Amino acid sequence: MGWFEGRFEESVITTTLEQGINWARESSMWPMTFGLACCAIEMMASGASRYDMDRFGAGAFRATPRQADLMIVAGTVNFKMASRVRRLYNQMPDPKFVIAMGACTCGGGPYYKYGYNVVKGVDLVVPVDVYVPGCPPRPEALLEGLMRIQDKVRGMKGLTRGQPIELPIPARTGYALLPPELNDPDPVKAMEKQNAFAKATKEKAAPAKA
Amino acid sequence: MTAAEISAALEQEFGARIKSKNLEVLDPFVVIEPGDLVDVCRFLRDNPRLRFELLNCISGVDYLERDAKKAPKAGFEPHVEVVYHLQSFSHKHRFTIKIILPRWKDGKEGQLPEVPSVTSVWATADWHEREVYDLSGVWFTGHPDLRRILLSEDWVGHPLRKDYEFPLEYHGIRGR
Amino acid sequence: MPELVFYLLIFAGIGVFFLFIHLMLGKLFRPARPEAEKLTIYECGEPTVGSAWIQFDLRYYVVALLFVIFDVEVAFFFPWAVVFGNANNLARSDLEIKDREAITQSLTPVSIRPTSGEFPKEIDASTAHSWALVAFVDILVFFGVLMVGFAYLWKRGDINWVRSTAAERAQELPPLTPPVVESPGALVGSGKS
Amino acid sequence: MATATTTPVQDQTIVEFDVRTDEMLVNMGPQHPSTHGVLRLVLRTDGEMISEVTPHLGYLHRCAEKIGENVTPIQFIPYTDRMDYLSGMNMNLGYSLAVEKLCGMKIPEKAQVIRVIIAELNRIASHLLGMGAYGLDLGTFSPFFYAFREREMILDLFEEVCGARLTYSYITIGGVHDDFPDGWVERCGQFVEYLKPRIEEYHTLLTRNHIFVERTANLGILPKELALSYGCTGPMLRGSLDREAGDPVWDLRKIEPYCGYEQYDFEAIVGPFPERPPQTVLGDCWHRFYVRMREIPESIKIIEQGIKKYATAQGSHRVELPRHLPPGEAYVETECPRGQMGFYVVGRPGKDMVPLRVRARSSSFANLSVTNAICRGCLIADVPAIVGSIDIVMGEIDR
Repeated sequence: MGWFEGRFEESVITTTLEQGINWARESSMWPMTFGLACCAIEMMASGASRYDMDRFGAGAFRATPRQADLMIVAGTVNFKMASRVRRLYNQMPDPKFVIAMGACTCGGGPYYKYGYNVVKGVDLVVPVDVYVPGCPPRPEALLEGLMRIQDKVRGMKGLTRGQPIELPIPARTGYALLPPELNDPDPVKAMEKQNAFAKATKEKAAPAKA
Repeated sequence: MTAAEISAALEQEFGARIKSKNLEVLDPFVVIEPGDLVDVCRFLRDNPRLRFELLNCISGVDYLERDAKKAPKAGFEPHVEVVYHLQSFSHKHRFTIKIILPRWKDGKEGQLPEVPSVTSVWATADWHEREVYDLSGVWFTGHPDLRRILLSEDWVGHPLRKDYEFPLEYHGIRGR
Repeated sequence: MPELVFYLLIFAGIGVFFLFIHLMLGKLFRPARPEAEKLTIYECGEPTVGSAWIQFDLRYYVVALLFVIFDVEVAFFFPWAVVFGNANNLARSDLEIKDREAITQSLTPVSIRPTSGEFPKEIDASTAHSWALVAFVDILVFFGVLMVGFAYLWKRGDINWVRSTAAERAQELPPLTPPVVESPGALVGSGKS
Repeated sequence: MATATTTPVQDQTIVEFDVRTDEMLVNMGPQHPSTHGVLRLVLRTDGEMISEVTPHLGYLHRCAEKIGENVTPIQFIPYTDRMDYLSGMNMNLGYSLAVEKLCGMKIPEKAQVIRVIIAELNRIASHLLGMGAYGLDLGTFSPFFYAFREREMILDLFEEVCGARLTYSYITIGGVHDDFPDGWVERCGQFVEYLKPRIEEYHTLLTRNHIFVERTANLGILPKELALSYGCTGPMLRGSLDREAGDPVWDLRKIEPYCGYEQYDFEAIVGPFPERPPQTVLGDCWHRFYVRMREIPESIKIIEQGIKKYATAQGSHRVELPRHLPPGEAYVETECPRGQMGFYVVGRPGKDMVPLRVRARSSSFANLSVTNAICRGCLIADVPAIVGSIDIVMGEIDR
């Protein structure tokens, strides 16, 4: 345990100090380059200029686990790779976090049924903090996962005795923004428009007779 | 050169050692004995009219119908085939060689059927044969370094065999 | 003399203090959980093959030596550059008298600094100009001598990696002689472990 | 123990001590910035010189061929995307052609034109990322951003066509999943116009950059016989061919045209290149990189002709699949950005839609097997340059 860790009671000084430390940790979350498969290309795309993870301070992809705080497991982990993933996780300094990026790492993904060699979810190997579903998840989804990690760091209590961390639950409206021609204030008419549109595209895509 | 000419050249060179040929199918092929695979391949590569310099792919195919009901009308009796797809760099024509093997060497479960290795003819056969050994379970005699290439060293069994059961766990990680 | 030593001590103390604070600050606040696996050697995720404590190649020492020589050479440039800069300032004719005196004061070493005023208080532009020229030629000679050494090394081939004639003779490596493998051992049924 | 032995030397002026030094095994292991995925290279090094490189594969083996034996061809299309995830469309195309050859299906002209346009766009995207990653291997960061700027535009075009950025499953058996949305063809034309002047930027950034040339010239030289013996294909082989020495122009789109490629006029890139820097040799890393960069303008030419042809193409974008897969087998190879990708599909004799065996011949698998032969004797820092020039994708190698 660190010298100051968990040694103080909750007080004005410790909370402000913790906020300062958490802010510093959260905005310099260095990921470890650990691209395994297709999700690695989406991770590179989110690191490149258009989606730019560097806005969150997470752009410095460190090659060694020694200098990394965040391990983004991007791609399918198979049995041969599992021991290496575990060893790399162990070699990362604390406090460390793991993002399971992609359906394969969250739960085996498309290789669940017939993948004799695939680990069905990387949480069998390393403790995972945030799961980012998708095959591959869009860069925006990975950035959303990064923000959830930052929420987790913001809630950490480093100095005072370990109170439970209340994680802010992101409010999801669940509404998709439809283009105006499909949208309609009256829900019934909107539903008809959308069904008509769906039927039209289905017929257009239908294959011709052989 | 068309497939008919190629198989004619082969028969003219090897005569009865060419077991059978099938030219009507999409990819005409010739079936030969495992014993004289290396001479046929060397002939195919070095003969000036054939010049098959490129060995594209070696595939191990396990013909087995698993559930007993369909087995009688499966249309083939259980065997393993090793298929060599060749292509000529100078004459731009293709050809296929097949080897029919019993599923297990002289019937004993676990004894892999054996095929002589063609690494002496094409260097690409080194990795392809290691993969066929690793996944389909065919032993290549004379191969310089026959180890598993895709699966881990301590893996048991050959997954592309039709009667392969998926492992329940591996080094403590839940398999199924 | 002790006054200078005193200044030196303060300067070093502040330097170490600032460095020490930043390094130790982290140690106080960050969680420290030294586990056994964490301290294993990192080699791209693999357990290390063989040990690193082996008889290293001599060429590493040769390259290190060359670096040290030319690093020290550059170290000699720094004090010369300070003096050369001041000399160039003095060589400018439009310099005010007050600045000229200050630069002359800083340039003349303490031991021969005149207690009374009879030594010329400031150096005029022309002597400073000729003086800067001399200093420049002087450093060129110093640099030239070392460049001759460097050229010799380069020609002799110590810079590029393979120098020892034995290694050059053994350029073509023996081809891989593959061991022939006999038939396999019995296998425990396919897949049924 | 180090024993000093004085060896007799011809000219007595130099006394040479040959201290016996040990060889060190260095792991360029699964987690390494410049192995383009999870490839592990064990380097046996004598000081800085490499005496042997043993690649270890299988860290991304995802049992694609076992899945191929249990799912119908339409269901297997998404798995072909995940083999070479940098050019998913070309993989779909390869597998679809194999199944169509087995079933004997005739594909309407419009579907063929759409397939050619999309496959060439994907080839450009794949080469761009190959160039960016190769710049990263050699230490320059800016080509990576230049490459991703254009690649994002291509991904936008693909997103309009099939909704996905990386794993499309757009080219299915019988044609393509859906026709182009209206206005897509104009946007594609505008993108191609925008891309043409950009290629000159890449050449100034990397191809004629002195440091890049110093790092890649005369390195990892692959003679033609060695390439053929190791089964290398694609830009890897074309980098070592010499048109003047009578080598055929080895590009499957030219030699065994599929999908209507014979109607497009483009040029397969084979050495020697008069504009090459003096210190480069035929078959070295620079030539492999340069072949890929020269293929981008050729793909642009094909896309432009494809756009013109699309306007007049008749037929639907997709034909129906037959009831079940006929018995028999088919082996089809297509020219993917990394080389010849072959699919060998064996149908079941009974009335069954699920194939008996699907075998994917990966081009990078053969290309990578030559690393040991060409990496021997180079320095440690040159290994990323050589592996980068082979441009491997681990999903395709481990399947």
